[in-house]
Amino acid sequence: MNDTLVETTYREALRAAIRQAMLEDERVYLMGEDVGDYGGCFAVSLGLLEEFGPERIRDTPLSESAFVGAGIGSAIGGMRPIVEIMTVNFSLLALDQIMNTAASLLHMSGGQFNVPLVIRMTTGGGRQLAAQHSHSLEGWYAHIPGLRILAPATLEDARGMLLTALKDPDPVLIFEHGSLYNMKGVLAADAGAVDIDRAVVRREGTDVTLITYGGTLGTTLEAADLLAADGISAEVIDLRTLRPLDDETFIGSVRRTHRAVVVDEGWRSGSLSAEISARIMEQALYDLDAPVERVCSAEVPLPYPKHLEDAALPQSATIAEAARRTMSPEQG
Amino acid sequence: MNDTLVETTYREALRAAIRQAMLEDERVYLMGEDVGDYGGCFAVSLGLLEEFGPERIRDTPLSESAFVGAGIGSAIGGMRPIVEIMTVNFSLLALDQIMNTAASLLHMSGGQFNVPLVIRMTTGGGRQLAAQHSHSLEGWYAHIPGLRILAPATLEDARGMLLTALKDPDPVLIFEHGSLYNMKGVLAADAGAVDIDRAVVRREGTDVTLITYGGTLGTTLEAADLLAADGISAEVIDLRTLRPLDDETFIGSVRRTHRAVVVDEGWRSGSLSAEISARIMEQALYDLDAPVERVCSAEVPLPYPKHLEDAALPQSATIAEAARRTMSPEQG
Amino acid sequence: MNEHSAGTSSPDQATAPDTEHRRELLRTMVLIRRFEETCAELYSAARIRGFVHLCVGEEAVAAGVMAALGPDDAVLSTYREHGHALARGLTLNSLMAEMFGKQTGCSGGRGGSMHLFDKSHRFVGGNAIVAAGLPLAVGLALADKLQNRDRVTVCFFGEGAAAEGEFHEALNLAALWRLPVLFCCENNLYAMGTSIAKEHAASDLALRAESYGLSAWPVDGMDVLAVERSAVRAVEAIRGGGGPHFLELRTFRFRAHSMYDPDRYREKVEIEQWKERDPIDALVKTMKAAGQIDDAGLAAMRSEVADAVAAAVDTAEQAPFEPVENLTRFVTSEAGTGEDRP
Amino acid sequence: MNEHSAGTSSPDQATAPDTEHRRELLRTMVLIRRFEETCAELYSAARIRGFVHLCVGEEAVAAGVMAALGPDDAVLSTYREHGHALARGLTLNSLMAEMFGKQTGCSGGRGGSMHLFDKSHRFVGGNAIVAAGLPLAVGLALADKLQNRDRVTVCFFGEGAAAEGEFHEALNLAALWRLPVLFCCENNLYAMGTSIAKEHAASDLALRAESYGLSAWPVDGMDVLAVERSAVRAVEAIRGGGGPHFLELRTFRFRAHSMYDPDRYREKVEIEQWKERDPIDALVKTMKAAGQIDDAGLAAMRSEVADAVAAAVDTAEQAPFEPVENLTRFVTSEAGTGEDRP
Ligand SMILES: Cc1ncc(C[n+]2csc(CCOP(=O)(O)OP(=O)(O)O)c2C)c(N)n1
Ligand SMILES: Cc1ncc(C[n+]2csc(CCOP(=O)(O)OP(=O)(O)O)c2C)c(N)n1
Ligand SMILES: [Mg+2]
Ligand SMILES: [Mg+2]
Repeated sequence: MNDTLVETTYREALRAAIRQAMLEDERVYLMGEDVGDYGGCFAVSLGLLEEFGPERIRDTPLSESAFVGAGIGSAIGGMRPIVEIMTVNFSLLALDQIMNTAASLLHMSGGQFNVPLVIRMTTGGGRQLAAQHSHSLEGWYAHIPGLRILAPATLEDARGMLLTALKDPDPVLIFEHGSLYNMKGVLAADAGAVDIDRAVVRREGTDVTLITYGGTLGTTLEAADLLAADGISAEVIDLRTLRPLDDETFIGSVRRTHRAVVVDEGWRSGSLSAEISARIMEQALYDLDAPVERVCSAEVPLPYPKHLEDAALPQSATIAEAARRTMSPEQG
Repeated sequence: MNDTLVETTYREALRAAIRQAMLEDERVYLMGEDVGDYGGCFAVSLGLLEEFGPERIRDTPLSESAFVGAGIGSAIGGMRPIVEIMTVNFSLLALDQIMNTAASLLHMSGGQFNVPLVIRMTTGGGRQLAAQHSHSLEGWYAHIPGLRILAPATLEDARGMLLTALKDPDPVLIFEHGSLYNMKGVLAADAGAVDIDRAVVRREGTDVTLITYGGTLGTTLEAADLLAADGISAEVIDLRTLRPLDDETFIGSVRRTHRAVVVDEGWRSGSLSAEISARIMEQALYDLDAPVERVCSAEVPLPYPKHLEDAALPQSATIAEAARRTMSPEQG
Repeated sequence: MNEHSAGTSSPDQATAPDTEHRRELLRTMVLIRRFEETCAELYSAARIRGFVHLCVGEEAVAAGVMAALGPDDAVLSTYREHGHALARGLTLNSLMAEMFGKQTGCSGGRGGSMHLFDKSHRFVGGNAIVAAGLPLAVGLALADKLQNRDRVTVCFFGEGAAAEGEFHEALNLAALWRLPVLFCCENNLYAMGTSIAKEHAASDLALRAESYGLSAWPVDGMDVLAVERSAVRAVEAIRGGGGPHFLELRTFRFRAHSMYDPDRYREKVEIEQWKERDPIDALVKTMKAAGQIDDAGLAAMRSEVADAVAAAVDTAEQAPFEPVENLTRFVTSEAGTGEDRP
Repeated sequence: MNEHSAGTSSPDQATAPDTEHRRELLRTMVLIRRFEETCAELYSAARIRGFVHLCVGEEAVAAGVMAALGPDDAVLSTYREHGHALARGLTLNSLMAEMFGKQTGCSGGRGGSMHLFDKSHRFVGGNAIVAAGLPLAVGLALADKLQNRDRVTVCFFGEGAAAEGEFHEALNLAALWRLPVLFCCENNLYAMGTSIAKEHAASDLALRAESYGLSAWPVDGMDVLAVERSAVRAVEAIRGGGGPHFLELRTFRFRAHSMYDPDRYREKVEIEQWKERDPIDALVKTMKAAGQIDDAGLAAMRSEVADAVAAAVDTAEQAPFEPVENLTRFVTSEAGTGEDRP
């Protein structure tokens, strides 16, 4: 493998992945609102229309349900669509097609019609976009059998997950956190497809396991630094794939550290963090030295002003606090 | 209070509640597909058109998103709509209006526009209706801030929850399990509004707490009988209100029994049962003598044949087994 | 729309009546009728379950449209799809077995009446979400266009479905992208208990479709020859690059919406009047007039079909169920199905 | 549609020009323009955040339609609603404070640019989900009908929104139930970067609306007097029991879709041509010709407005933020707000 590194951003890594996929496989095309003339609402597909033309970089009318359904149909018809939904909140308009068709068709048809569809969408808060553009529903989508849910949190994953997802015979939803698009960093010049089955340890530690994904990985790593300053060694796990969950990696870590904090930007009640906590309960209860803690978003439609939005979202200080609580639990 | 009892069914109890609400409050009206001429897809509103006329028993075209949105608008406009969605799977078509508008409007408007809307829908499996008519998404809906989620499991609650919900200033979703409509029983002649804040103990017990709601309450009570036969005393809790959850009742019970099984017809991963387990972890870990168990639906779009559907849904035998496991846990 | 009015013309204007072909159309309709009446009996006897929607009275639509298609074309249907499936050529045995939820069913038994699928016939299924098939049809047609395949995708739905937002979005996409889709709107005047007058402010559906820029016209859905003529014309136009077409097939269901439905919302007389236009009787009349069938021939056909359906019931009853251990199969693809990640 | 064509006629056909009234229309447009240009500056200076969508160039639509409404009528808008809010009479201070996310904002600061609300003006808000306001408008009008209130509900949305399923569903409901709704489609030819030709197979939106059975016609959205005349006629017809109406207001946004948008998809010349039809300049020209304003008067108006906006900025900056402890207020109603359970 070639180890020259290139400067890039999360946005550019996504674009490079789409471009590579389109060059490698004629069946791949990108479809969604403003992916073409506009260049993508977050400029991910900028320049691709010029390179691939309007048939493969396909602007759609405002019709989330129909163009997601059309993506499903074209996947059945032999194409490998990448459907872009601008923002997770708008995906609710296409949820019928996603759950009742994309996720169910293979089963309903007794294995005859698989749906090799990839849907990309922006998720998450932190940009003061208020109550209809800021939610984190990827953990909620992870409830649906038949879907694979991915949350790229790094440049490598932004570059590589899409390529692997396009090889998946079944529907894959990729959630791109809006606050990551401008994230800068270096990437191997020959970076490409990555595994989409396993969680990974982003930072090793021995005292407490911090489990997170997507937009809160950075915040959680900051929290680990804060904890290190207090002499607490935190292991940080990036789930990467929210469905199916890779229990082995996070359970294994908790067995070593005996403590866990789940960080999830979703609303607390019924968030993915609850599923993780329940699985630790089921698989590692006797290894725990303290109750599993959860740091999630406040249960409120996100407000516009920065001070309120910050208060609603997981922050490194609150994560560190939760971790400290696990170090000295008051026996209930 | 008058203690004469009347024979009735879950369906008739729902109808009586709608009728009473419409008689008591002119602002109340029922709107949905086939609530009028057809009499309701599950005959809940049968006869109400003749009594109240087409303005208040309002048949709608097939337009879930628009008539739910219209229900929201009319609630803001001073009405007290009861919107019926035939089946929970179809509600996905209206989820944008439910989450992005009904649940968010009060907050986005800084407290100016509350939405006194009640949405009723059928949920659940067990009738061989296959993958697009059988799911149990009420626990999934319970993730959404701004909504109150109700799951009437008894005749009293079928008769009473709607009346209280209609007095709520905010949106309330009522999930009626399809297998309950024909449930027969007796009800006080003057039965009426009931509390919609608290869970209740449906059967007292000392060894293990079985926590459930809606369509699986009956199955869970059967499981308690099976356990009693083995000399295991199971307490059965009916959550009734899935959002906001009444922690006090189920945590209190677990503190006494030291063991819990959560029974939830939703798909296991990310179901409400995970939230319950996580809350027990957080609030009662040191009271537990065994890991909290979950009995949920298999993670599969429900198949048509009875033997497969039965295998996919929680059954009394599997619930009893899970409870027995909590009595003799293999230390991890 | 006037040049299309032949679409509603009477059978005797049919060009070059072909006895064999008409006998096939007749047999298809007789088969659908018999299959569904058998399903009704089986349902009443609780031998099949779930929701079952019959198309009795609407057989001409299924038989006529399918006669215009080739093997590579795709078909999408609804929960009321027994007729479409049989007319498309799915085997009687695989369909009856599916009604029983058997492993030998066209969907391996997992679908039941509302979810009949058959990849080998490009029958992309029943669909129990009203209007959900329209966007799928747009996508299948888009795939054909992008792969330069000369195929047509046919999508059936009811007049009630035309009120759903997906109808609007899908027709716009199909017209905007000039995709090879034939939209077949089965206008049977009722959506469950809701009459078209309560469903649509503007109830001329062909006109509504035309307003999106599709070629659209109404067809007498009780006349299988008229249906076939219109379908052939539309499919030829689509193959010729004429873009999406829309047929409003005016028909009626003789039976209730589903086996659950007491049918309180329709006047008996309305049903009786439509029954006088029974599509099977109508074709028989035409064929008799043309000397293409006689009572004996008809009786023979009916008994042959009855035997075939009865045999399919026996075969289905003897067929095995999917083992319970296989419950979670087909939630995601297995090695071999679909395409796998390396 | 022809009897309506006066809707696009030239200003000089206007009946009884009223100087005071025209000065108000002009001031409203000047105020909107100044408010938004100030927002643009504040945004560039990072003093306000989030998504901000300006309606510069479209002021005549807001000013003209609102002039036709009474205080009991309801207004629903989009994320591009500064102009609608100002023209509806929401206070400059409450709007500017909302841009800053302050407690004194019209939505208590929680909404920001995309979520301006004011119950006292029956301004049911900005809405950041395209087309989501249409069903709400249908519901508000239904509430008025069921309570026999003589009110009209006006709903603004763009031509792009007309491609969404909710447009179809909502127009059908409004027409089917003959509800008092005025649909105001602001056709500015682009939906973000998507031109109307790529958005709609059939792009005559007034005609599309008419196909649902609504009265609909196009209006020159750059001519505030024409907009007002059409709005008045439509509102009168609705109050007279004429059922829902639809205006296609042909206009153009002079600036990018949002402060994020580099506006790559439009030719500069197209923008320049439309700027020659600036609705403010157009009204000034008409008023000058009629001797209703002169340069001095105009300058005075502009500086009075500029001072008012500048003052609103200062007031907003000094206003308090909602205390963080109140984060979860208004997720559900508190005693006092709305109606409470006993
Ligand atoms: C989205 C959705 N809403 C409601 C239903 C329940 N439902 C099933 S069929 C039907 C009527 C459909 O009428 P139409 O489209 O005219 O087709 P028909 O049944 O008359 O053939 C309804 C309301 C459904 N299956 N899906
Ligand atoms: C359901 C939904 N899809 C997409 C978006 C993103 N978006 C915001 S405005 C817009 C364009 C809308 O165009 P139009 O309706 O013509 O209104 P205009 O912005 O031109 O005033 C889009 C795509 C959204 N907010 N909601
Ligand atoms: Mg119908
Ligand atoms: Mg526009």
